[in-house]
Amino acid sequence: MKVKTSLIPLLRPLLQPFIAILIGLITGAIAISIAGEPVLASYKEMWNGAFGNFYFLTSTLARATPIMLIGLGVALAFRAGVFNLGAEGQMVLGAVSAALAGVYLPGSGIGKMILVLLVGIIAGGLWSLFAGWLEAKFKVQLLISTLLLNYIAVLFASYLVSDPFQDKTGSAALAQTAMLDQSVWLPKLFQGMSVHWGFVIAVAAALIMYIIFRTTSAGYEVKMLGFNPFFASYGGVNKIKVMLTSMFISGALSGLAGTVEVLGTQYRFVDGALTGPGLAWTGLMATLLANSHPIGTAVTSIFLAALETGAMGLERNTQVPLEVSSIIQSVLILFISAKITLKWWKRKSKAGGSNGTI
Amino acid sequence: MTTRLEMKNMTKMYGSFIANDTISLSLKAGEVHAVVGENGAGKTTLMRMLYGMERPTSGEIFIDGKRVAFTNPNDAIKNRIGMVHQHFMLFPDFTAAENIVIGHEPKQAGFFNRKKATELVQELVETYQIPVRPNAKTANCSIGEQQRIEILKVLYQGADIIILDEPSAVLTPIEVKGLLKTIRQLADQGKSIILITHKLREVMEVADSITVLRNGKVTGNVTKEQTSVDELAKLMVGRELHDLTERVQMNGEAILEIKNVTVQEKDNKPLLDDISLNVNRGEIVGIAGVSGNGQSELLQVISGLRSVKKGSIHLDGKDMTNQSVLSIRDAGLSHIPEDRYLWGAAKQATVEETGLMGYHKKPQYRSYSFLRKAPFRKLVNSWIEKFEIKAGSLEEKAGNLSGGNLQKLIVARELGHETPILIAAEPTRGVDIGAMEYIHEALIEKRNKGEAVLLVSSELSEIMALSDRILVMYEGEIAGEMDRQNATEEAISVLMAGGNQHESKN
Amino acid sequence: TSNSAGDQKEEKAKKIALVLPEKIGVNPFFQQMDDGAKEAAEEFGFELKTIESTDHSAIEENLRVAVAEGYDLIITSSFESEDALKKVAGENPDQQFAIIDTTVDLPNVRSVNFREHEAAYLLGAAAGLSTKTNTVGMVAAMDIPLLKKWTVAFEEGLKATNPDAEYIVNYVGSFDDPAKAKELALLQASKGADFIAGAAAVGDLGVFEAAEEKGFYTAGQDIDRTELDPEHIVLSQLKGTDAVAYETIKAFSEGTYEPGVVAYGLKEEGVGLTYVTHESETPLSDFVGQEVIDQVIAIKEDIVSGKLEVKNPLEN
Amino acid sequence: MELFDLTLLSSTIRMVTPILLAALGGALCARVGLFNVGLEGLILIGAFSAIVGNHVTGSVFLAVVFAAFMSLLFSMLFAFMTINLKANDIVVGVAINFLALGLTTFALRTIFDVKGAYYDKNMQGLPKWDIPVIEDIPVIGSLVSGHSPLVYLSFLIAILLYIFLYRTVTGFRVLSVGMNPVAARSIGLKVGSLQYMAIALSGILCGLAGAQLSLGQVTMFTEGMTAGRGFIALVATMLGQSHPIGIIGSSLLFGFMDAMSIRLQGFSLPTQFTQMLPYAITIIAMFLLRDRGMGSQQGNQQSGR
Ligand SMILES: Nc1ncnc2c1ncn2[C@@H]1O[C@H](COP(=O)(O)OP(=O)(O)OP(=O)(O)O)[C@@H](O)[C@H]1O
Ligand SMILES: Nc1ncnc2c1ncn2[C@@H]1O[C@H](COP(=O)(O)OP(=O)(O)OP(=O)(O)O)[C@@H](O)[C@H]1O
Ligand SMILES: [Mg+2]
Ligand SMILES: [Mg+2]
Repeated sequence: MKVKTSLIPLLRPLLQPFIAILIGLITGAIAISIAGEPVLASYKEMWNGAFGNFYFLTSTLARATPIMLIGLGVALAFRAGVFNLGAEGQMVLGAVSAALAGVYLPGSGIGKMILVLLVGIIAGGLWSLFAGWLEAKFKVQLLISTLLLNYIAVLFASYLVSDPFQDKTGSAALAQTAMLDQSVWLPKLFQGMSVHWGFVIAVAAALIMYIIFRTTSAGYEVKMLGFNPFFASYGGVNKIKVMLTSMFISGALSGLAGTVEVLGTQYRFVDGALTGPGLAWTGLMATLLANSHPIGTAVTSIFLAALETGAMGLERNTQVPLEVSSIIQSVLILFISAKITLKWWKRKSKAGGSNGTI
Repeated sequence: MTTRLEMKNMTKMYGSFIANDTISLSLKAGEVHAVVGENGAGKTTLMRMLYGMERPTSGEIFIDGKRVAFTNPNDAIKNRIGMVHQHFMLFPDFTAAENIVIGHEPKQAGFFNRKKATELVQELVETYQIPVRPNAKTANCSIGEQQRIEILKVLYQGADIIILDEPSAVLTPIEVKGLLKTIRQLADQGKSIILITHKLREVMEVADSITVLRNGKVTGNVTKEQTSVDELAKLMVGRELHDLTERVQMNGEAILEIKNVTVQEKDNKPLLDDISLNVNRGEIVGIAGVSGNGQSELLQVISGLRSVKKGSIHLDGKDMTNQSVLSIRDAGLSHIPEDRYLWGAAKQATVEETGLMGYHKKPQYRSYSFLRKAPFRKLVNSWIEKFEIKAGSLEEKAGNLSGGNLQKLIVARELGHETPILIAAEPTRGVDIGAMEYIHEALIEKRNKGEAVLLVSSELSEIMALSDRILVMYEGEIAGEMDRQNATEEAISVLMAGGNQHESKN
Repeated sequence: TSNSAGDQKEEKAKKIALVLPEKIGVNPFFQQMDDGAKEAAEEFGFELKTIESTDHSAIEENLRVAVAEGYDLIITSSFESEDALKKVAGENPDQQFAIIDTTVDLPNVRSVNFREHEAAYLLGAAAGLSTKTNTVGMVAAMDIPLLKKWTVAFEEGLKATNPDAEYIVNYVGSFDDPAKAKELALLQASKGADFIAGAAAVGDLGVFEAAEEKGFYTAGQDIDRTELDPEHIVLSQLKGTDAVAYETIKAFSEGTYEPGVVAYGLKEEGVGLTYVTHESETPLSDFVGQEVIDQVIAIKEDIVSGKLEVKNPLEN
Repeated sequence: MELFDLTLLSSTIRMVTPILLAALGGALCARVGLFNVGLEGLILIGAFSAIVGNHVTGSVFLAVVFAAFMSLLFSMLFAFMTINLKANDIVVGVAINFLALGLTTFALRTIFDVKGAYYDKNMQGLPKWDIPVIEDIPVIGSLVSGHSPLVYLSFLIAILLYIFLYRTVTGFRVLSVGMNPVAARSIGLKVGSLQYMAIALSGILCGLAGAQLSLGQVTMFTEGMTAGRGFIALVATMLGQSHPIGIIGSSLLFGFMDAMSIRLQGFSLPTQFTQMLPYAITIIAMFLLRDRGMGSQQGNQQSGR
């Protein structure tokens, strides 16, 4: 009994998305049957594409890695009460800085790998900090400035790799940096599988964030600032400092997301490779679906990644056209975002409560 | 008089918590019916059900003998019920007239006839003798005027039953007088009024009948003639009230010294104009004044939330001018803020988190930046016990606490800092008399320990009861100062209204 | 290994996978490749599976899965797949791969390249000879290295035949924005350009529309677009991705398939220009005229014979 | 190349129309407290439906109506999810963007049997209106005259929207919902209905934006042809502080800077830098506007008790 009552509040943030997935799947099934395809078989292919065997599982996790890191970054900013829509720019700047550091800085091996990671983290963090500074110093609304700074960062990165730092070897057709030296690559977790150490970093980041918010005074300050900035400053929280720190770390996590993509998957910065898949928006969705809960964000990131790898599997192995799988994806997301289940949950528990006392 | 409203066996449950337990109440035309009770007794909850904002778990409502069921405020409004909420429901960027007519706007072919609205409001102002400037932007109106806007709004909507939830809590004494007059007038014109308040003197002045709630149950239903302030208090609190503790003579040195402080925004009129004052150890200094005369700014300046342009602030001999909130708190200041929802708490934070503010960096409750929850929980639980704070659990959201209970939590938190000086701004706003007694006791106790309190209150009786010395603020200046012995309500009122000290002495 | 697998599946149809780096979507380039591959598969009795990649990181994924599912030949395409193919082909030395439109130097990969710059040079030359206002424009998709094969080579051709011509180039900033491409074309027209070439992927449609509205002349890409609006679309730079896909599968079927680099330029008729290297259904516009075509044909002959070398702008 | 000329301005006006229309839609959503990042998808639906409508009915007018209707339908999905199912508005917006891209691509294939783009040379786009007298005025004529009806309509709508919000009763109520939804509910306003109405209008506006894109600026549909205009509209909404006249200003500023950046391509600056111009200028504009319209945060901390 005791255990149960203490588990429920802990599980509640996770429970809601799970029940909602069910409703999403039912809706997705309708979409598939409208497309004239067998529902069960299609879902089976989707499942296989995402988790079907160890290989697919690891590719799902590899895909979830940047989403998770971005999601955590966005979640942190949310917690501090600011809306950081700049994950894309922060990620791209982190990635391009890391790639350039990896190619042009001297040294090799694990020391350099850490250095490169730091460069990526700092670049992303500083870009985000810049938006925070504009807000703190000049009251330039963060919501808009971060959105705008994305374009600037992406264009700037594109300039860097299509002109001064372009890889001139090979076909030289692509705007990209040179390939990184193998010694700075993030090792794969399993031979021949796509998931790399970045995933471990991301999961660790989620756990650390969870612990920070639950148990530290810094986490407490961020949380209170997000809840009510007046209350926080009244209580002696340095509003500007906490906001700027949160923005820095938020951007740093996005920068890290870009960096692990470079170090763990692509081994170089390729113009457009990070923006194309819409990682930033997916990360944002992961956060929002999980209500900015760090562990929840980790879970929803994997889920959203699975939807994507699942859709690839669907595309590879069935006649369901690519577009339909993206329709199914969005329908699923749409329904999972709905709060229907939470309402039901509440009503149920209320009814249960009154029965108990009558 | 005919019975206009009947509520029968109203029950409201939040989860397994019973906020209202089979409450019945009836209201006649032209009657003022007071509902009193401790914080968290369920007064607001009862009214929210009557106004369609909450659905009763069980119970029945009859209007003019007809059974009704409300699903939203619109249903209540249609049945001629109006409510003035404890926290106003106004649109800050709209004018008074716009706020009053919204929902039933005068229109011409779909266009909003603002001129007509102004006229209608002006008419209302005259009919009911409730002064409001129709074209003033609401954000720029005083609290009193905002409340009058709220009252005019329900009158405009044609309400016959008007619910007022703690209407006097935020008003100045003069405004309260005006309000009570208005209430009486409205009743005489045939309106029925439900008045929720903690101020029993007001109840005795204006109410015809009274319902007393405790722990969600009715503990008394009396007419004014049958009862007295003391009896009501006993019904509410369930015990007798005591007199305040004796105050021991103290002659402490200055702990807070404010010299020539000026605050000015751009080229506007200064908000604080060359203010100097001292607070000594073992002393309660009361600041009286109509709200909006610089009290808020003064407190913000002292606590570090606002910077000064000129002048200095010394705390315990250290220069604290324009220092951060944190360093001022560390130097020995705690602060009960005037607006509990804006400054004092975060609605989404839990009770525990709300209590933790200011403690989260203290070594007793933190080791290596990790919070030590166990000792802190013990502390919060001791507050809850001492001040009888009604909270489901430490995990309850602060926003779900009743107004008074949240206030008690904040007071307990700030007293708990045990600093040499405490700023207490409206410390008992919205707090029931039992709790008010506790809080007053605690402040005196603090004084008697040789610590200092700077009390700001719009409640003259509170100032008079607690202060050793009384300052009156008017338009950003200190208009006068007097000792406990020679202070009279009349003298203070004159200063508050902008008269000078000589006039008041006469 | 693939050999033993091949032996066992003697009677079964061999399987070929075409892993595209993008959705077929807006790019006729991939559509053609798919068509060519389908035609060849049908003709030579292969089972063909086309896999479109949803985004950059899906490419590697799809290649790996194709390897795991035991296709006999895996064809992929374009620079976007370069890295992914290097990894996957390196790890699977027994699997046969082909990549179209870029080079991957591995023993089990056949690289099939185009020299688009040769065709762009011809188009530029034709524009230089045809223009009456001495102002020629090009609307390109993005300012990225790859497109220099079009923009730079075009300019060289233009200057070669008409040194005084003014050359305006504008970038849409995206591959899928015909509305902006049209605005850019209108702008160039207002600057006096009477010939504006489209190199903006699907944005070319916007350029064509502008041409129809303002009455200037234009050219399309990859396939013969002149049929769309013979009056204004007077030329088309051609790229035979279908033929190349077809040839690759044909070679695989006939056993002449071998790894290494194959490049298709004007000489191999992998790229070209309407009227110059390929016939067109539409009659030649007077704006260009047979005389110009004849001159351009001469230039083409020089390139084919090696007398004239068109530099690949991507190689410095 | 000259930096400044008339075609620049007239092209600005044309290019800005879809952004302006969508930004006005975004403002309506913002006014009822919803942040609609789904503008991009709604425009795309409009652009596609306009082409389908034209193809099926052969009437440009009906095509525009059909576009508005289809975007309206999808905006109702947004409304239903956010208002009735209390879903997060940003998630729903992003999902709608995905959905719109998938659906239009799929429908392009099923209806027209083409991939990538649908282009029919014989399809009639929106007419260009030459305004009689103005047309002959030297500078202004070429600027103001000769645009599609939707261009004129968009500016007219902005003004009508201004009148709606600040002069009519319903508009007044819409404003109140965004300012303080708790208070609006407490006086019995139908908050849900007002939100539905605002979102519906925003859907119609996005539909018109799409129609202007696919029938006004060009006459074709290509996959993802909105190319980020919805997001620019979002920025214009915020920069214009959700005020119709402000949005005219912010959209024009953005359009003008965009047109400028094209001119700058002729100079030796790398294209990436010229392309940054509109965004950088917008940030600077925000910096200059910073003290205005920052609604007080205090409202959020009000209690319902
Ligand atoms: N939404 C809610 N969820 C859970 N508990 C609630 C909720 N709203 C009110 N309560 C609880 O119901 C009880 C009654 O609250 P109510 O606001 O009616 O008190 P009140 O008599 O108005 O007190 P006060 O005088 O302090 O305003 C309180 O204990 C409060 O914590
Ligand atoms: N799926 C739908 N499609 C179109 N209109 C709808 C849909 N669902 C609800 N509406 C309309 O939206 C309005 C709002 O519905 P809802 O019940 O959420 O709010 P309400 O009760 O009218 O107002 P309040 O939110 O103030 O309680 C209703 O007037 C209804 O007509
Ligand atoms: Mg109350
Ligand atoms: Mg409702």
